[in-house]
Amino acid sequence: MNLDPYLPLAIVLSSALPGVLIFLLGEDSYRLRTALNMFGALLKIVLVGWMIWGVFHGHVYESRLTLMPGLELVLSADALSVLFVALSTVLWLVTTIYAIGYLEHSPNRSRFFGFFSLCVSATVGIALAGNLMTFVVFYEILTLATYPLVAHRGTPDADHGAKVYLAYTMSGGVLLFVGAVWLQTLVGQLAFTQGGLLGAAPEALHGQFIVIFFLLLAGLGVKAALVPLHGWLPQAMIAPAPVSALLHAVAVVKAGAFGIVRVVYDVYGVEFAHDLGLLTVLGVLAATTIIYGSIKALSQDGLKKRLAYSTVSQVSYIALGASVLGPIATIGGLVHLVHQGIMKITLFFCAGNYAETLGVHRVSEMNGVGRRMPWTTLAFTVGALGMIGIPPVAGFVTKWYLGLGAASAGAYWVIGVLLVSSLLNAAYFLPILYRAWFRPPPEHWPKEPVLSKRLETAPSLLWPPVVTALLAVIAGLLAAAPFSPLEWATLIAEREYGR
Amino acid sequence: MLDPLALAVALPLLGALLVTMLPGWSRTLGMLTALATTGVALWLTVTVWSGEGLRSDLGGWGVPLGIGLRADGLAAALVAMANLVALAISINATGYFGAAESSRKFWPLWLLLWTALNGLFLAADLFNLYVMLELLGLSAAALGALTGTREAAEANLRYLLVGLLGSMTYLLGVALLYTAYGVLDLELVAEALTPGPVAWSALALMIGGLLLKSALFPLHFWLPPAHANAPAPVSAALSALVVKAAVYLVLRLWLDLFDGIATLPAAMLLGLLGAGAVLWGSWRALRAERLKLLAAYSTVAQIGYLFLFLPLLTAAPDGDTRERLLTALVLLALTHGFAKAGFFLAAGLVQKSTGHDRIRELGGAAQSLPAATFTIGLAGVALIGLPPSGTFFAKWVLVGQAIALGQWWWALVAMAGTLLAAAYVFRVLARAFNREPTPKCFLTDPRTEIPALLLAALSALAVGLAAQPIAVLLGAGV
Amino acid sequence: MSHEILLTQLLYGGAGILFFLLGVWSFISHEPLWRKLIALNIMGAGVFHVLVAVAYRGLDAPPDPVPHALVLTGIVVAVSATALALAFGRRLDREAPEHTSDAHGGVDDREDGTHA
Amino acid sequence: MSSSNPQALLIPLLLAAIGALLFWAFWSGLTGHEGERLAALALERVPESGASNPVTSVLLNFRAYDTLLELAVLLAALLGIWSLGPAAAPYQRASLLLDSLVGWVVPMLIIAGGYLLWIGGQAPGGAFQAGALLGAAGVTLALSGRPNAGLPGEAWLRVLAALGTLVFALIGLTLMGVGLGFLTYPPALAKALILTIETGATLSIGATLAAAFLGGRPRAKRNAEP
Repeated sequence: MNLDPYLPLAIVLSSALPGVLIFLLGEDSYRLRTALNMFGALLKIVLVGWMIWGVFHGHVYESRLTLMPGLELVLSADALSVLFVALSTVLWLVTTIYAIGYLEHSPNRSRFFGFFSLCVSATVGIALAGNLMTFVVFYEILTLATYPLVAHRGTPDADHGAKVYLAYTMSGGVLLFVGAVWLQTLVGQLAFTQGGLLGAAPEALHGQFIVIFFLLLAGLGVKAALVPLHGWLPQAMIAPAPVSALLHAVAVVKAGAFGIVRVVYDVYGVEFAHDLGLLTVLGVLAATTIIYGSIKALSQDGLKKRLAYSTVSQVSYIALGASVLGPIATIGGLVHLVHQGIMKITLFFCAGNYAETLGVHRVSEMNGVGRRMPWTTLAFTVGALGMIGIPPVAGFVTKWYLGLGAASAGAYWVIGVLLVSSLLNAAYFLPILYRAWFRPPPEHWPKEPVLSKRLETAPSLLWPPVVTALLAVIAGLLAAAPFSPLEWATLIAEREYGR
Repeated sequence: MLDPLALAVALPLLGALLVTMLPGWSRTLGMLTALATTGVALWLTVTVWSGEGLRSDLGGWGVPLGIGLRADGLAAALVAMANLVALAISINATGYFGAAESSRKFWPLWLLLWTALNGLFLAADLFNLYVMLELLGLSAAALGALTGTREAAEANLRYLLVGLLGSMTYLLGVALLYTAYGVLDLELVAEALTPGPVAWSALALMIGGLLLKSALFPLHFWLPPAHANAPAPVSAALSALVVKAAVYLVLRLWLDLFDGIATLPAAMLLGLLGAGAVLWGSWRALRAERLKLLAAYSTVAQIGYLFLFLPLLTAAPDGDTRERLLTALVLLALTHGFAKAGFFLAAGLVQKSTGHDRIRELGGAAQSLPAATFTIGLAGVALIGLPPSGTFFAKWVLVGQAIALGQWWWALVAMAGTLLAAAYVFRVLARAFNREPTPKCFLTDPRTEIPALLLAALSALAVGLAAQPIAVLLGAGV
Repeated sequence: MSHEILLTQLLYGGAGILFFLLGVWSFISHEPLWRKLIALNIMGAGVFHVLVAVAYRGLDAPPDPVPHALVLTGIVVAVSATALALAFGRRLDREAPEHTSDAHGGVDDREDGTHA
Repeated sequence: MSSSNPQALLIPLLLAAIGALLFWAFWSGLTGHEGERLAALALERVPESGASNPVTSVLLNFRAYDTLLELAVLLAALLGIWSLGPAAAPYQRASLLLDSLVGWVVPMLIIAGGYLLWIGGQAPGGAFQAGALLGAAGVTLALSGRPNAGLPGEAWLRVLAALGTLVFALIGLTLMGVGLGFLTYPPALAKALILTIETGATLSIGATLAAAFLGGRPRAKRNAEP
């Protein structure tokens, strides 16, 4: 029996079904819940590994459900989706381990882990969506699954943050919906196609295509936190650290950026989008966001808020890569999808560790944390240096390719943006590192529960950031190795440009 | 030779008579009847789905002398939904009313209401429809007043009177049609009907009367108090099924009887009222202070969506487009039926455990009843129109066809309604997140919670993905 | 069709339509329950008039039994509805409105349209 | 009703316009129709129906389904009335003179009802007219101060109220069970079946109307009446 048509579906369900079961568990079933979580995460890794192997060898995996003629839900695997799937699967495993430790004594864990699993299922669904409608379906499910995570703490702040989040994402969702439906009435079912599928449409439709692009961009830009649609992101910081990690590195923000990449490359086609003048708009928006986010980050004292604005800025590198015509910039943007994820999740894990272990929430409280928590701070340092773009951490590779791509496309202003943003990155990260390593620690930390006898903090909190920091270094050092993110992004770019 | 059409009406009637005579056995007999009737309804649906439209001539006289029953895809789809919902409501009611005195009052009236629903969906005779409408209206008003409060009595009296006004108006239309065409069978009248004063008057009278019963804005004023003050299982039936039955009849008459008589401007008018219902109903739901009142206004809005389809259906060319629109319309109606019933049953649980349903003071209740909160959440997904609920795909078709047919303004209405619905649903759900102690288990009272949860899960997860079988069902039949 | 028959039908049926409209007018312009109820019964009588008029086929031919049967059925249905409505009215008369307990439920409910 | 209100004028005007339209429709319906409507067909098949009165044929045979459900409507009304609260306080016991008159009238009404039931097969009459007379007998008893209007206690009253519909439905279902179809009477048995159904219906209608007149839940205790 050929199981290939069921593989994409199985990958989505491998986290969704455990999620549903977890909801039904009693609050005290700690072991069963952990077992379900780990089972789902590991099973997903195995399935994704199988899929990567298959896609590399040219297998076609496609699950399809027809609703009405011309209305189909399609999950399929191409090189781009595999990139995103692999990222979210690996980081989900790490985050789950982290979250189990982080939430050990907090209430409502069944609800939390249930939605956590649904959130990843939705992300994987977004990655595997084979047409625009399927993408919208999972994109909206993601909104739904993340709302309870943001509201999880139940404080007035959490309530407010969740409402803001919802207001932004629901409005964006409606715009995306209208754009997608409109496009479908013009050109029929929108299966994602390498090289795009609008280029062949009659010229009379071009005007509508431009309007639709803005509708889609508005819908996707909300989640991708493009300025001026980024307002929800700093508010959503109120969520528990694993959620922030997930929102910023894997799920929400990345889903928006991934959507922009899909629309530019596989719906419009990058060359057609360029011809319509849409890439310039996207590039300007992305550049503005990069600079704006970095400047805002400078003045934040709350560590997570500073990281949030850093996310606003960093995610737009992906959109920036998509807005420059030419394969090299494309590679830079795509690879940043992965690199930013690994690095940013490291930073959020570390921020969570400081908060849980020492009660440190602000940059101004971080004096000397490096001596108290050397491993965590080392991981944080790797993440921060990567964000600035210092070799050999992965962030350097991104900026190198983006700069090279811009130069070869003649878009020299992009290089300027990269330079300014790197300087700003340094300006808001280096002081933190300085404080952490070189300032003397205070006599008493704000709080100091004993989480571990031998280690600096609980093991399930310590290992995840160390592992992801290591991954960030490996992704940078071994960028040229087969199956590295860079190689995979190159494969995608080759297919997009039809070489 | 068993006839599923007649059985679907006769079984619940028989059950109603038995529980009237043996009130001490009402729960047992009632549940047996509910199971048997649902079984027959599903058998009927599967039969139609497998390609045979059903028709039977009661009394063996045949039309035009006798009365016929028939089931095409549209009828079968609604019968299946209505009976599944009714079964869930029945199970919930065994827990909700318990063995108390109110249980004895509930069961016979409830089974009569069920009789009327099935009879109405399957009727093929215009006068018989009038009798069914009255049976539905009377039993619904009596059930709605079972809470015994003054508000409930007042609201349901108004509901009864408005319903009577609607059915009298409908009946005058039938009388005119009989005057001109001398038959009462729906198909025979439809064959004979030609444009002219009789057809137009009958259209206005019959559709107008039914609009009153389907609570289309601005004729919705009676609905919110009646639905909000009834006992929860009854509210569920009223909102999910009874109003839906009237809308079904509007659709049936519009598409089958007055096809070719109903003009685009008339359809536009109904669409406009539907748009008003979507916006006004959602707005009032957003402002409602009580959970059940919120749900009732949400019904007003959801009914409005169904009427947005009429101008599109009327403007659409026959064939593919029309079939897709009809599928989407039915998808929306079914999803709303399941969702709203689940919502009301869950609201009933909340009300029972806290003694009130004021949204602002819900706080702890929402968190200590995870199953009820989940039900409201899942039903909310369907009411907003988030995927993978049927509403989402229905709106996809609605918006798409609105753009394709050049009536893009309906798309704006649908999207505004979506945002308003998100606002009123999450206004409730936000109450579920607070610092109250963690509930120990998911279920607290399985007999009342599981039916509600299953209904909501069906609406949010299953109906939308089953669009294709539903399309097959609609394409089948007479 | 003879003129005598048509004329009788028009007169009798026309009166039915008149009754019906009088009922509608009374229903929408009078608030008290019992007036609305009488209005509904007059509307019903009007519709039944129309049906009886249609059934008439002249003095020398038996009338059409079908509309007669419909009218009989209709009368029983109308009686049932009237009885239930009267019982509702009695239920409301039995206790004066409570202003105390659940105030805002009531206010909120009534806001759009007790006027009907 | 203030007449200064513009609405007060507008509504009658509007209704008059609607009336004109309806009258036009009615006129064109009457004149535009060539055939016999259902009259000829119905009259032609009366002999097969088991009743020689055409209206009874329609009510209990051709359109028996309508009648079955109409009985259900009546039952729904009664159940609704019961669910709304207890019966009203009984009337004052009648004076001797009135009481003896009632003792006369009630048996007369019952006999007349029986006659109407029987004659319904051939001439105007039938279950509804007969039931109405029985109901009137109950009303008379109630007005003369019998708190239960001559009806049995709740348990038996419930049986009595549902009986007619039950007999009707069971006959329909049995006929379906033996392969004839729901409510399809075999011609040979039609007359007997119709009479059975009408007898049950008469009792139920009479009991229901009288119980409805009492206006509320029946008393728990059995209160036998002469």
